[in-house]
Amino acid sequence: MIWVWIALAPILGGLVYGGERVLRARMQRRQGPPILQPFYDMFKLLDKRTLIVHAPHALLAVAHFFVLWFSVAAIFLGWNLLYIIFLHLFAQLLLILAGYSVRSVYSHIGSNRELLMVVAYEPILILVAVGLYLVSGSFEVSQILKSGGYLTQLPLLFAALLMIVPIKVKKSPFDVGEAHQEIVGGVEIEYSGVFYEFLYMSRFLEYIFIYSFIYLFGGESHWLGALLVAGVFLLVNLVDNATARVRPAQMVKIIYTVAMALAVFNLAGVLL
Amino acid sequence: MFKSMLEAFLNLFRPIRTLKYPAEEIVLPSGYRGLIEYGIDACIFCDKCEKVCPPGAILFYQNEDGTKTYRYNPWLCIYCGECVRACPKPEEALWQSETKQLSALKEEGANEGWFVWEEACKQSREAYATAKKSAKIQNKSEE
Amino acid sequence: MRKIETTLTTLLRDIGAFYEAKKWHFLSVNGIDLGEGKIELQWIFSQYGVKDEVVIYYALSDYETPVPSIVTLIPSAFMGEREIVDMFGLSVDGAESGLYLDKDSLAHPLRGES
Amino acid sequence: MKKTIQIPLGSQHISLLEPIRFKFECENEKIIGVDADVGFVHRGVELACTRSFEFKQVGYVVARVCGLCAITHSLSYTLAVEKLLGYVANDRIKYLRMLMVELDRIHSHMLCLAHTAENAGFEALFMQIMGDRELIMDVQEAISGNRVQFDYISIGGVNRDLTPELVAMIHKNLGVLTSKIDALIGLFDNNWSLSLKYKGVGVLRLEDAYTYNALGPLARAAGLATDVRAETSDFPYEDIGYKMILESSGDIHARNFLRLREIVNSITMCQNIVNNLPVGEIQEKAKGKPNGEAVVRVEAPRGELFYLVRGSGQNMLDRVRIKTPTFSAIPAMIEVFKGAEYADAPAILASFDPCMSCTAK
Repeated sequence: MIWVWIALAPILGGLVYGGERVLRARMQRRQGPPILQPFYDMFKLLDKRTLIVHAPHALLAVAHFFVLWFSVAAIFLGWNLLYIIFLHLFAQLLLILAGYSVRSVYSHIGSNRELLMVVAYEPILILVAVGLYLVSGSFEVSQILKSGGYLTQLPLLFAALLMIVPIKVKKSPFDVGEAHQEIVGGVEIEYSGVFYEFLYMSRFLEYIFIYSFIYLFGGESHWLGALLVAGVFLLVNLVDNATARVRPAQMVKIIYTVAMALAVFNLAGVLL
Repeated sequence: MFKSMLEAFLNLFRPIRTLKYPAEEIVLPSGYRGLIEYGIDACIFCDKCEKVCPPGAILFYQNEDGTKTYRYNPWLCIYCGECVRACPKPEEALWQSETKQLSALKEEGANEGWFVWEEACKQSREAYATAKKSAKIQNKSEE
Repeated sequence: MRKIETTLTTLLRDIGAFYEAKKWHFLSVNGIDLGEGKIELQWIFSQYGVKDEVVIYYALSDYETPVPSIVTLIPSAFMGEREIVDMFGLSVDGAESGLYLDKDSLAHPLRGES
Repeated sequence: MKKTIQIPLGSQHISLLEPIRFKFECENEKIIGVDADVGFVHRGVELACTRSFEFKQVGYVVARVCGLCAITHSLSYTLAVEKLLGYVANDRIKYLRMLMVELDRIHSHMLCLAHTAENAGFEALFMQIMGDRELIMDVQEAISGNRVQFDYISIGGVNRDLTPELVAMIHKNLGVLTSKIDALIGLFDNNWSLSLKYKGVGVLRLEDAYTYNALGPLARAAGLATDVRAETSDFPYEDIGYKMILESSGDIHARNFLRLREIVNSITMCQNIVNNLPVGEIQEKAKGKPNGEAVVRVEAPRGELFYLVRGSGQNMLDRVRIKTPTFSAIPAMIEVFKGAEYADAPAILASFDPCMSCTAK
């Protein structure tokens, strides 16, 4: 059964992404696309002629997708949270490498910014893992889901996690890595056709990845987890529709001063 | 920022503002500047509309017997209404309706067909002028 | 509108004596083809805060004579100068061609038909 | 190794509506040199005006220079020709022309605000302003019968008159818009992320504004008091409540704020025009052929629009010189970009409200 879920993970992510597009359109009082639009887009991308810059560049996108899928699978299988975070970091590095491997200026700037994003959110993710460990006594996802009470003991850490969700799902105010109006999608710019589709699907997986961290805070209660995910989903979209994009340097500054302080303060509270 | 967030949340329950244009027709406001329409019975063939038209969307074909045929290209027209204002008999010979012209199909030859027609009109005038001239000369020589 | 005649040789001196950045707004450089290879060049100014005060310095010239550049006096004049280089095929010191037309275009659209 | 990278912005770029190319010489993301290429959409309008069209038709040709400020183009040309014909329009015509120009200014400023918000990554605000802009577009469509190319002004008058229903509609829509603009003023002032993006970014200093001959909203946001509406006597702007609006800081925030306050001023002017409309004919005969030289300056939404028309008593004109606002603003633009972050470049660019189809004409 769990393998079916793992296999369906990109499709699930696609539905979340499609639903988000509808939600965002409604928040802007637009008609918006149908909920299945991401899949229509994928079929369209399949029809396109494949143009690649060079083979490693194209393969890195594929590798990025599969490593990301693997890390999402690891969450579903209930593995060690630290493994999952570092697997995800590895996937991210593959993408950054792909960005640097071509000569496009936009791609290079995109990679620079992806690196800054990794620098910004990765410590918080680790701290979240440490916080969950301190409360539940284990890094295993399956063990974490067996105990509860995270929200009451780690409220500030949860707030810190909330702050990095927009970075991961590329939403305002922290959508610097994509930044359409500035660098036209960043690392994505040199991809087309099938290989772009892998990047497109890895975006769906990012949704699953980051929202499953939110879900962990629900602990043993599935209802609480689902409620948290739904609430955060709505909140992230509301913030997206109420803010402009900040500069990359400002993003790192905000995360390091506010989110880091919240997380460390909370952990110190739990330890003492 | 929180105000905008509240606004975005409330927008979820408000009606959407975009139009489903190709699926549903747009309601044109009254007084829309639409197609130029022509009434052949009232026309006195003064050619004023042809002369003032900025893009040259009205042309008259000169028939050999001296009459003229009106022709109008709705895809070249800019709907400014200069021709109607220039017309000595507006509302009878030439008037602006409120109907909207649809896009041209390839078969309708909005460009190529019109170029051919322009050339034909020009030639018809030249032919008519030379015919008239030669007729005059003939008349004179007969006298 | 006031029109003041000048010549290409005295242009820099005249405009240098006339132009004050805080008083005059430089509008544009303009050329008007007069036919038979002649051209009238105009430098147009307006005054800040005064009604209907437009001053045009004009000089009569032909297409072969190089036109002095006033960029040293008015830095923003380079756009107008590049435009007349393109449209009339004049030569202005320091102004490149290729603003509207191709860099190596031989056409000078606003030059007379002669 | 080369220390700088060259980042192109355009000629096709998501943040630009129109083809213009900037080449930014950047150190990391900091811009140190700028090169602009504007001639992608050159259509030869100036030439067409003197070779292909008679002077009565040129008004409709120059309106096609630009979609947004079509009305100011045809107005400037018409004024110039009327000066050459020795014709002075009556008050009703003047008022109706002013009404259209001010409505045009409102919607153009709103487009610029929306575009600036979009380039700062604030999509929802873009949608909101564009949605509100429809109020003005509807009014203009109802007055002129067309949505974009109004073709409202012709030599000797205007083409349509106001009806009582239209007056009611203008009052209703302007009333709704006033409250929306008030909300926007609060939003632009208080939103945390917008102030990060706008305040102190893309500053044009007053000295630079003088040196590089900045004009229109760009100059007024830097504190340079220049407005063609106050510098010409073609229209009785003082009678309908015109105020010159100035800001001092010269950054993107000041430009946005200036535009918002100008919209408020324009709404008041439109209401005054509609309330105090003089009686008279809307079309009069202007006879003769243009002879001589006339210059006309009109304050377009983006700044000063300049027309020089020379005729020699024939149907064809000798010269129509069009100097568009963006064309003169480019030297100042280039100056502002130097020293800015590339991440801010799209927002700075949008805050100038550049109109490339005007510039290349």
